[in-house]
Amino acid sequence: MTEQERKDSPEQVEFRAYCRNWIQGNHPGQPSSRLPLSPLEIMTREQLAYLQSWQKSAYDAGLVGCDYPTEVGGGGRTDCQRVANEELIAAKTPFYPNVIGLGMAAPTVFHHGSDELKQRLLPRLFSGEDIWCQGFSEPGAGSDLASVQTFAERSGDTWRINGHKVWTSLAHFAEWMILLLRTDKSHKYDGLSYFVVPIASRIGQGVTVRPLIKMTGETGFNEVIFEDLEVSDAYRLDELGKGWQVAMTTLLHERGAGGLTTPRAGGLKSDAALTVTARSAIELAKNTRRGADQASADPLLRDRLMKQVIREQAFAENQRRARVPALNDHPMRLPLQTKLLATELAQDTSALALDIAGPSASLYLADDAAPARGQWPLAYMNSYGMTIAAGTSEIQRNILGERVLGLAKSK
Amino acid sequence: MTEQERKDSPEQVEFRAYCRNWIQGNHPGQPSSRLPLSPLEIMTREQLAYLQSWQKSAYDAGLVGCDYPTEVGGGGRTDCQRVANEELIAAKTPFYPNVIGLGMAAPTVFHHGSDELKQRLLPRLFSGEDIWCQGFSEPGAGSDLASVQTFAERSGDTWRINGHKVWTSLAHFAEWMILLLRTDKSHKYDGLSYFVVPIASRIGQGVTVRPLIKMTGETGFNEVIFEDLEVSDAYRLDELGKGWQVAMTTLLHERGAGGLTTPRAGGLKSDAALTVTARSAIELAKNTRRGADQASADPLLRDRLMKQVIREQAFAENQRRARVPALNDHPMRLPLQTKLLATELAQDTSALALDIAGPSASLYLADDAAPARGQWPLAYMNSYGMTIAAGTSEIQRNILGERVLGLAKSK
Amino acid sequence: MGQPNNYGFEEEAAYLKESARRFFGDKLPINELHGLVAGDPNPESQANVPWPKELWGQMVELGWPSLLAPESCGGVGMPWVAVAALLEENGRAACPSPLLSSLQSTAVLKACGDAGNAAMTELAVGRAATIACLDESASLYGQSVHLKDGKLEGSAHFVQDAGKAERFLVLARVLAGEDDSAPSESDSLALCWVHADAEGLSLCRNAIVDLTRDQARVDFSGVAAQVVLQDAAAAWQSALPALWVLASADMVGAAEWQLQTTVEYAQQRKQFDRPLGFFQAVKHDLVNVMIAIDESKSLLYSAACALDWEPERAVQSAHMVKASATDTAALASGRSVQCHGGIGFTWECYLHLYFKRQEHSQRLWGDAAWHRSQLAEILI
Amino acid sequence: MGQPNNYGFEEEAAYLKESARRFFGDKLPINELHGLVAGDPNPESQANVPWPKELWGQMVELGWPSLLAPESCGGVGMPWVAVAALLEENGRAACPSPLLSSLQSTAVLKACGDAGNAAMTELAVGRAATIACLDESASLYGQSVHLKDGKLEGSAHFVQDAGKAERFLVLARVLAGEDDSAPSESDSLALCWVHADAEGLSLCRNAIVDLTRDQARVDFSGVAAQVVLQDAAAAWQSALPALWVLASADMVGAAEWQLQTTVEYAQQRKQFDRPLGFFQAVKHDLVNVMIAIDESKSLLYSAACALDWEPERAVQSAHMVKASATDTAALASGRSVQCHGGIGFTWECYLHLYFKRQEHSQRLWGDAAWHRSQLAEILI
Repeated sequence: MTEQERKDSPEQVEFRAYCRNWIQGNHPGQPSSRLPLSPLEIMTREQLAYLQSWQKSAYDAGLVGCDYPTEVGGGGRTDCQRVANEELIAAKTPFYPNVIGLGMAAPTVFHHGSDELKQRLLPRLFSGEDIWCQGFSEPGAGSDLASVQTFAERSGDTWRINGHKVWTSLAHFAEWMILLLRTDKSHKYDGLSYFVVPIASRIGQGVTVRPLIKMTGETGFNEVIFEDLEVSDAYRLDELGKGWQVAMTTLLHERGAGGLTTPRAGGLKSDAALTVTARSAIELAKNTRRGADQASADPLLRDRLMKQVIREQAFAENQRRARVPALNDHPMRLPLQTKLLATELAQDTSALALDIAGPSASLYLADDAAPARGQWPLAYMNSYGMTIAAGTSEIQRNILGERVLGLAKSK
Repeated sequence: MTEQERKDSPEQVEFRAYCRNWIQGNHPGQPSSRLPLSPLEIMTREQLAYLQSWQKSAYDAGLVGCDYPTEVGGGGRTDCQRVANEELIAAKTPFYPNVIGLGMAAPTVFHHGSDELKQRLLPRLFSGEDIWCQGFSEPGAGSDLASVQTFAERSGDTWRINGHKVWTSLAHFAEWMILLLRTDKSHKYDGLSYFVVPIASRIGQGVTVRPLIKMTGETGFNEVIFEDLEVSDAYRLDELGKGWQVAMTTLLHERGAGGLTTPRAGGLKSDAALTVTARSAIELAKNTRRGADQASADPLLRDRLMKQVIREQAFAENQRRARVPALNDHPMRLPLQTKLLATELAQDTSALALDIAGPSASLYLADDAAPARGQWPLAYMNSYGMTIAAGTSEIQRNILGERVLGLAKSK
Repeated sequence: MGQPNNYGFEEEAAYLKESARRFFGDKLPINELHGLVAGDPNPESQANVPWPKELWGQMVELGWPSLLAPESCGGVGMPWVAVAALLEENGRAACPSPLLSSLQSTAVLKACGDAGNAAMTELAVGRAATIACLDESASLYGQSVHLKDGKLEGSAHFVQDAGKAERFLVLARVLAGEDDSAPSESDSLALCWVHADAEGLSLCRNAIVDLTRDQARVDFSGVAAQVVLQDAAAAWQSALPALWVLASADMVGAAEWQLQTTVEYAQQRKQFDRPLGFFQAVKHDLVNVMIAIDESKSLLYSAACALDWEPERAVQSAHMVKASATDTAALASGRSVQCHGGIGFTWECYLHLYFKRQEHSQRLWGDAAWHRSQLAEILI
Repeated sequence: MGQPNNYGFEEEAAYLKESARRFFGDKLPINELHGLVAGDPNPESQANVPWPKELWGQMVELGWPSLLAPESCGGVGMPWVAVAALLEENGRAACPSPLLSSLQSTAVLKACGDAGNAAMTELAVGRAATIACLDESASLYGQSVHLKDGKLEGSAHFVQDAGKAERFLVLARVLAGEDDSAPSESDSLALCWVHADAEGLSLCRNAIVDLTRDQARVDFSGVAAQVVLQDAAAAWQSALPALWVLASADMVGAAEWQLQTTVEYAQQRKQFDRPLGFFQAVKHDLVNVMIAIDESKSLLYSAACALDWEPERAVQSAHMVKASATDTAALASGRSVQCHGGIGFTWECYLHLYFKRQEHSQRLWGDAAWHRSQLAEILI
């Protein structure tokens, strides 16, 4: 019995057995082409189709959205998503493609959307049929989210939207976007509102999606330009002028449990892709020759590897301790560290792997001789996407210093 | 011939030979008691008397103040102080005690004082008969120097001074202080003026010197409290309201060539004291047993030792390169790094030494079994005095970012 | 056997932690501690170690030294996580007492099976004890004290709380043959129990930096020893993880004090018309300290829980926490002084007590690099 | 022989540095470089390495590849500090050309005495050359190509600028006996000069991350070799410091570009109504990068000067600068991207060219830890 299992409720015990059994019979197997490192790096329709079909089958089996009410397409269970995810991880299934939908859009729509919106949008979100993206950052508003300029002008029950969003992962595949915009130019925070808006169905009708290319050469995130996009007021979440509060719900889910970085509603990695862990780096070290020895015999590399092992273990234990109130003086102290720690850990582990690989670290995806098929340099470069997106590491440290330690705001 | 010598001017060649010869016949030998690590840690009158007598004999021989004009008690030479210092370092003589006088007060008085003041004060400053201290920091003005509150009120030709200075090294031995104070409360920068004021001769008559104890347990720096101290307007340097500009002269000498950290007008270490260098740390590692081996055989310690060796060499090469205009894009880029680099280097080297010493690092000055007579933990703690005093490392980085890189002021 | 999600940290452990925090807050406020131990700043003065003896008496009355001992030995049989929590509070208070050493001694005795019971009973009634095991190079395997014909000869180095201990738990090399000079692989190790006032035992007190500990070389000259365990190598080896975990708990608690004290200062102290904490150089430094503490603290309860529930994972968990807590202590010490600026460098500021205690702890029971190298032997 | 205070960096060196900076600024502005090498972002595409060949022609006309060669071989005989300065500018421009490889080849040939003159003369007239010396584990001592009966067999790995080179300077193991399988300590090393179009020579191009270099495995199958030096171990050993110094110069220059570009961005870009550089997290990061660059740059000229004036110090100076420049490159790359935020992570931002070039350079010719370990052998 694993650690998790010992504390299972009767419902969880039963559900765990069900999941395990279902996964055994329905593991999708290896895809025909390389899978990306994470859902945010999906590049081709072929990759997407494989992953969407996997999410749909898992949803149909009841493994996605387990804890949401049945009225919105959920499973109506209590604290069972965790169980499903644990079983999926253990079975090394691929991840779900709709990671922004599951991690950020679903809780936001659920907490702030009308009943009609929830019932209409959430089932296809859970099933992965509708991919979601997030429209927060703008060219002039990266870290300073409250300065977004995308503007919606009202005329009756219709809003006309103009603006420019960047860093919108998955937008080129998305049916829907969660969108933070401005409805009042005279108030910085209270002038913000929050909408869900259609993307794919309005391309050319007010919406342009222009793929940006990452420093790795991969596509996967985009600019989205709105020119007189018209949407109904029914697509608004919560009240007018409450956009900032709604955005906080989104970010709390993003930062807290790390929609982008840790599996939340079942965002799991494929066996085919490299996992950026100390364990993988140790394997690399064992398989890398350094003069007459293995690189894993080098005392300096061993020391650095153990530092990463220890940080990883501490990260896992942080999540565990966060749920023991007697061992927490401030309820947000550990949750607000999650995104920062996970992303910097991945950055340092992949940098270490490059040092282990030595000159072979120069070899990239298309080189047959590349260690781990060139995915280490890819992972290292992508780690900067992680430490920059969704609030840079610097902003995360500000938030921790201000909200947890009570230090004066650095602005 | 050493590197320095090759470029000597004819005057320098002759002076070097003179210095070498004089030092050979006049090296003061070992003192009877332990000397402090630096002039700022002088604790006893006995230590002071030994060092003052040494400075006096060197001054009488023409090795101090060499480049100042003869009218103010100097040697009237050109770029010869450097030569004298090089020879003193090579001969491992003790340092001079009047380090603040030589490094900061002398150039400030020289550039901003009246002829009468210069002729009266500088000779006894060079000879070490008058020890000098510096009154800049206050309890409410550490990093933010321009916010000093010590106030001088004028009545005719007399100023009445009230205020509270801290971090005034050597004040308990000082005859004179260079003092930044406020003569106008309505302008932050233009309300500052700069004086030289008597200390020892006015104890109990408007001046109180209260020794502060350092975290090491050593004395050596002080609070100085002024209560209605009256001084003549003749003690003012430069014009009224120009205190900030005068202070910049002081700080430029402090930061640039590092009055506190590097020998300037002949501030040299005694052979009896530990030198905080990578070389000393290597010696410690060779003399420390780690299981069956020497600590110097440990690959991790070797790596850390070499990092310090490289930083030390780079520090020395920075000083050399600073004098080659073709290899400098910005004239202050290297000089403004000196204080920051020297102090953080010393901090990291002594921290490394403690790790090398292992549990023996717990042993302090009075323990016979302590490695290097307990001076490594002393040096490590004192290094924080260095990274804090005279503009913290954080302030140094601000200055570099703003003055050299042209980034916006962080205030 | 797996671990419970909550580390087995149940109500009684939470109560112990909370009441320990209150106890130290009431009985040993920092100004009183400073007054007691920092009276003589002169760094050249000889070792002289005042400590709050009455407080130790009260701790004994509260049953703290006997928390680990089984009920059969007069103890309480609390889980390791509870004891870790107590020592975290002990570190937060920088309390000078033989509590850590006594609990570490208990940990070793527990590993001796029934053979340790008699000594443990003495500990449970409040006899302060400490472990004497290190040679001059701080090797953990007792090279410098030997046992022959029931007598101890030689010196143990870096013995903690030696001036406070009433009993010494001595790790000694058992000499089989005539030759008593060179230690060899085949020597066995014994654990012995010695009274502090035994004939032939003398202390050579160290003059140490830390003002909240005492440390000595303990010299044995034909000291009659009560042998707890004749063939003790396995027991000693199995007790080591507990020693590391308990030592780490003290560092984690002390680091939290360093953080909170510096945070308060950064909230109040103004520079350039702004609170210090406004400046990212200070803010981010303090956040990095917080992150380091939390990593160590999470590893601490994980390792303590392993001692309780999953002993086969205890060694690697204990290596992790001692490596992590050591780095955390170094970071917290450095940043607390630097962020305070000038005042932080003075004797009158309380920070130096913690700075020195942490420096002391960092290099005891293996430094960070050593623990990582041992961990690598297991994991690579 | 001591070193001159100014590194022997005289007017002609300053003039060369200045004119190189102007040359690259005029002829290879960053947008043109990006347009040339970053046309195909697809990371799965095969190696295909566009480079500005005409520019190389102009560099040859300016005499840059022949700077190091003595006048007797058609060269200029400039000091090492001047060549270091030129390569610093080459790195600042991230220029894709065989300049570094050709100058490194010259460095090795110079160490061969008169035996290297013929090849050096070819280099001096502008033949691009590169060194083929590494085995699969990047060992510096030629384990994987061997010479027997005047023919080369085997493969050299990680050969830089292999696609641009017209000549290969091959370090080969000389097989004495019949057995050609296992290398042994007693094998001698030879340096051979091979035409790129020699029969039996083929390139297996690597698909590399860096867009401003090319790299290949070079396979030799019975290639007739012109032996430059039959017993070349000592010459090879003595040439290594120069190779490290020249490689470091490129990194120092590239890091300065990364710094200046990021500083400009931090001056212009606003967040929270303030320029980015207002925030200490950015400001102090950039200052740390500047400090690192300056340390490396000072060590660079010191080491180059040692090559000119004090060869007995060249080995340790060269270890220092390669270790330092490697760490500087890593820091400058990471911070330049992070401080740029989102835009820094895009392909359209020029930063990635330098990020990748630096990553490439860091692990060539020994990484930082290796150089420190070698330095420790000398100094401890």
